[in-house]
Amino acid sequence: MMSEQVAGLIRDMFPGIGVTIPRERRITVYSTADRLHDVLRGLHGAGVTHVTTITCMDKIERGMFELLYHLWWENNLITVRIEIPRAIPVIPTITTIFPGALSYEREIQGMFGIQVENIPDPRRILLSDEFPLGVYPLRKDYEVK
Amino acid sequence: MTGILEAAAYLLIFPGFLFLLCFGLFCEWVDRRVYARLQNRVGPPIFQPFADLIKLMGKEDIIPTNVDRLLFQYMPLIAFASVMTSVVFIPVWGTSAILPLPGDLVVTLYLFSILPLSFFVIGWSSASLYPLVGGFRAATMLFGYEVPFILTCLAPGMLAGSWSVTGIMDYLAVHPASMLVLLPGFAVALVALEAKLERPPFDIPHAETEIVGGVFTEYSGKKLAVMRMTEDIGLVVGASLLAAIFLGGFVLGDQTFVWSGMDWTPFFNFLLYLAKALVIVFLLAMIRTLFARLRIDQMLDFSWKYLAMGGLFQLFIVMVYAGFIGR
Amino acid sequence: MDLMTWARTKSPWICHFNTGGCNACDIEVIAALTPRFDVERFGLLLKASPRHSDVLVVTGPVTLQTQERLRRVYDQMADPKFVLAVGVCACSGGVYHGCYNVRGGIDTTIPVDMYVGGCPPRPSEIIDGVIQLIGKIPGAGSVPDVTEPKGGESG
Amino acid sequence: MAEKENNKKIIIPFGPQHPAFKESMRLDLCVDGEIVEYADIIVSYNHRGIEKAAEQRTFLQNIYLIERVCGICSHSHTTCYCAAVEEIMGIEVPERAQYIRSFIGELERIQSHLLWIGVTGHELGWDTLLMYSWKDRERINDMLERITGNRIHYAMNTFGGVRRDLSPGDFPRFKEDFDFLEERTKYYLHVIAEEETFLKRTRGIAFLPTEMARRLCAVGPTTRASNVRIDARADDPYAAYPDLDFEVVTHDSGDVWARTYVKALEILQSIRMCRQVLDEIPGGEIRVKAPLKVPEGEAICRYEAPRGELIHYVRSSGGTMPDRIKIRSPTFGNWVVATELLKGICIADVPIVVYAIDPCMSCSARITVTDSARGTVTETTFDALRRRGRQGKGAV
Repeated sequence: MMSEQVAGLIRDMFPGIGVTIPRERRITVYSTADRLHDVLRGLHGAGVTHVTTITCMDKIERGMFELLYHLWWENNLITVRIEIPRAIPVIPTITTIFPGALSYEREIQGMFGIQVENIPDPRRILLSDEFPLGVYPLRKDYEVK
Repeated sequence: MTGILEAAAYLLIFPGFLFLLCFGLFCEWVDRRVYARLQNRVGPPIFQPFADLIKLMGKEDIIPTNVDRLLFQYMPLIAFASVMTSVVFIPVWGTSAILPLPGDLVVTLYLFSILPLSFFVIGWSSASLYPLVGGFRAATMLFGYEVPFILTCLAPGMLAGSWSVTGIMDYLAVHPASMLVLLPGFAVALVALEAKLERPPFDIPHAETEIVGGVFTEYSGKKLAVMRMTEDIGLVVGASLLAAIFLGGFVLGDQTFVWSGMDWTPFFNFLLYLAKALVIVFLLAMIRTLFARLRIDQMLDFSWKYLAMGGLFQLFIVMVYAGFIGR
Repeated sequence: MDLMTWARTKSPWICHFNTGGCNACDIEVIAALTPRFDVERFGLLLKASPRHSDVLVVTGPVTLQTQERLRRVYDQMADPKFVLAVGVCACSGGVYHGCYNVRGGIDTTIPVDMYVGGCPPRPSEIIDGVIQLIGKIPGAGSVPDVTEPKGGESG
Repeated sequence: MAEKENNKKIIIPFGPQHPAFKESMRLDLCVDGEIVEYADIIVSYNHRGIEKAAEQRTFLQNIYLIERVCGICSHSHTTCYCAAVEEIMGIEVPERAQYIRSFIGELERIQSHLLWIGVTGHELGWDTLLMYSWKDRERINDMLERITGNRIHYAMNTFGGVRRDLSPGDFPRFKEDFDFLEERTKYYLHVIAEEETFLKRTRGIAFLPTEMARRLCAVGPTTRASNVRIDARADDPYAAYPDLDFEVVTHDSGDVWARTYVKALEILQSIRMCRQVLDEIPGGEIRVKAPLKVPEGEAICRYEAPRGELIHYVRSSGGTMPDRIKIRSPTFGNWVVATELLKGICIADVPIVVYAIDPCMSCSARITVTDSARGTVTETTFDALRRRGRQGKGAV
């Protein structure tokens, strides 16, 4: 399906949501943290199954974490963008909708210190046991010794 | 006095310790070389097994802490001894062994089955995880190949009407045609021997990719050298046993080669024996190259469905042949 | 050169451990076993357990997590044992030098006998590394002469 | 799932130093007799913190670093990364460079699949297959070495195109190599389909139904073997793939055997594409000048690596150093699938099942996946061994 059709579909699924098409086969959906769950549930209902990954960025100058949920559907890469304040970094888990996203959430939890509510397995992912707890290497304020 | 010296010479030098040691190393080289050549590789030089043995002798001998000390250390020697003694009953030159007893086929089969049991005991006694799993597998595999191996090895005995290897060879020497009757049994015995020596595709207790070192993970130094030696000699003894009872017909009667006053037949019989043993080692190396490793349940399945049936079929043919056509 | 030293130079068994590298060197170590290079000509065997082997071939920089395991694998090996660091990462941390989870080269954890540089080193360079390592065995004297495979580099 | 008494089971650790996995990864299997209850894959041994390191290097230096994320699919990583940065810069890569990128990408896929078929044989205790397929793989290594100068890590890509050109003088020789490889791959297809012991060990093992493959977001040949048609080269074409025609290979039986079969067929497709590149490659120069400073912006690029869908997200804030680089490697997506597949199989099949998704630890280097229905597990291998498993033979 062409990007315009998919964008149109998303617009009428969620009235008043920001949808742009930066390039062919790429769609960006601007949402907020609390609407995230029903946006993803709506998309899941429409047939999206494949979560490609979750990217997280530390916007230290604006004091925000920016999260991008990349989904693949009908030859289009849909990116759902949300921003959460750096002070209270809490997001809902999406493993209830996409079980495959468990590993990405755990990576964010380990790397950025974002608390994912009721994540099935809270263990730290890829940092080794010797790595100090409470230190989040991918944050901008962590400088490598 | 000379009797004792002669017996000592038989036991220690010729068909005994020294000869088996060298022939074992040579067979291991043949096995590894054929395996490599079949894989377009050059393969190891001829002195390789000897170098491996000497190097292992020189390495540090680690005994892990919570190991059953007695069994862990002396089991290799027991296995080594049991495999060595069974050569006494196997004729190496001509049709008579060093110590022909009326029932030495059964004794040889018994002595030869101590080797797989020792794998289990070693795995059990070296109290770490991988050898333990390897030991369980060695034990469960025992039920797979033991029955077919014994069935097919007893068939020549029934045919020849005597339970001694020497007797079987005498009979086969007289009726070489009856070796054709034993062909299916020979094939089944070959596969069962491959399983008994735990070589691929039946090397489940040593499965490198699943349980690291398998039964010998904790071994190093001298114990490992002795176990490798045991496996080599096991290969030699197995091959000579099958050569004796299945291919016994290829042997020259006495006095066929008298040359300048000396009776050369034992020497040529010995060469024939070497040729037969090497053919069997070659066949075992072929089996090793061509098949992937079976899982433990598939192995049991295979051995009961095909090997055991093959053994029974062989016995049936021998009975029919011996009964109707008559000895 | 007495019998024991001769045996040690003729049958160096290797055990491979990747401490976090990019598996290019691991592929070249295994490629050395395959028909074109075939290290079994020199008596090299890839053994599964460190107890059975003499040469520990290590690839990749030492990451935080593997440091302890590397030391444990090294302790399990029976004497006389040698360590061959294959690849720039094993020698000095390579391109990952300075990453927060990388400790550096292998020599930060265990004593190394022979370094093979290259990213990744070709199988023939790894074989040359092992041959040089054999030369370092006490009493081995000069590097054993390795006859060129007949007919040059057969395809 | 009811809380299991840990001491009833043995926990067998595979690795981190284990002959089955060429790379360091630990697999804790909770085993009931010979049957695996659940598996816990710990891959943090391989984590080097590449994303943090990438933020301290300039864009150009990062090409050198990102190529070393993984040895077997190094070209995939650099192509994906360069495509993303070129999209931010808005420069147009010349047609000939696109063709060369696809050509090297397909060569890399062929050598990766041949490597995988060989090591699969090794996992099954059948070293002859390893020796045969790696011997043929040397032909590909020679070809790559002739074009790029190195057997692995080819350093072909840079911003705006490729660094070395294909010389037409070699084309006849390449065609000869491709004919040889096609014939050999057909031989492997025959072996895979006929050899009895191989079939016994791979048929029906670790069956992945289509629905589960979709639900767990599996990628690459693993999911294509379960009839899920996801292939970045077809759905989201990049480099020269819009002009190359090929079919996406899928199979429906979804077991370890099907993954082997799909990979072998994919080699044939890759050979077909390489031949098309050799016939239709346009002339022209191979590189366009690219500015050192990357304008502000972000881009995400999808690439079909040998193991599956590879994602590079690059964000630049207008300097010479990137603001954020996110690498999502194919194996990363398949770990959840591997854990699901490991349940209920016996120990002997564990290496082949884990290896069937063609794990590339250095790529994934990132995740620990565990059975989501279970709480934390403390690794008590030795104590668990004391109170040994079901046979109840008493403590050792």
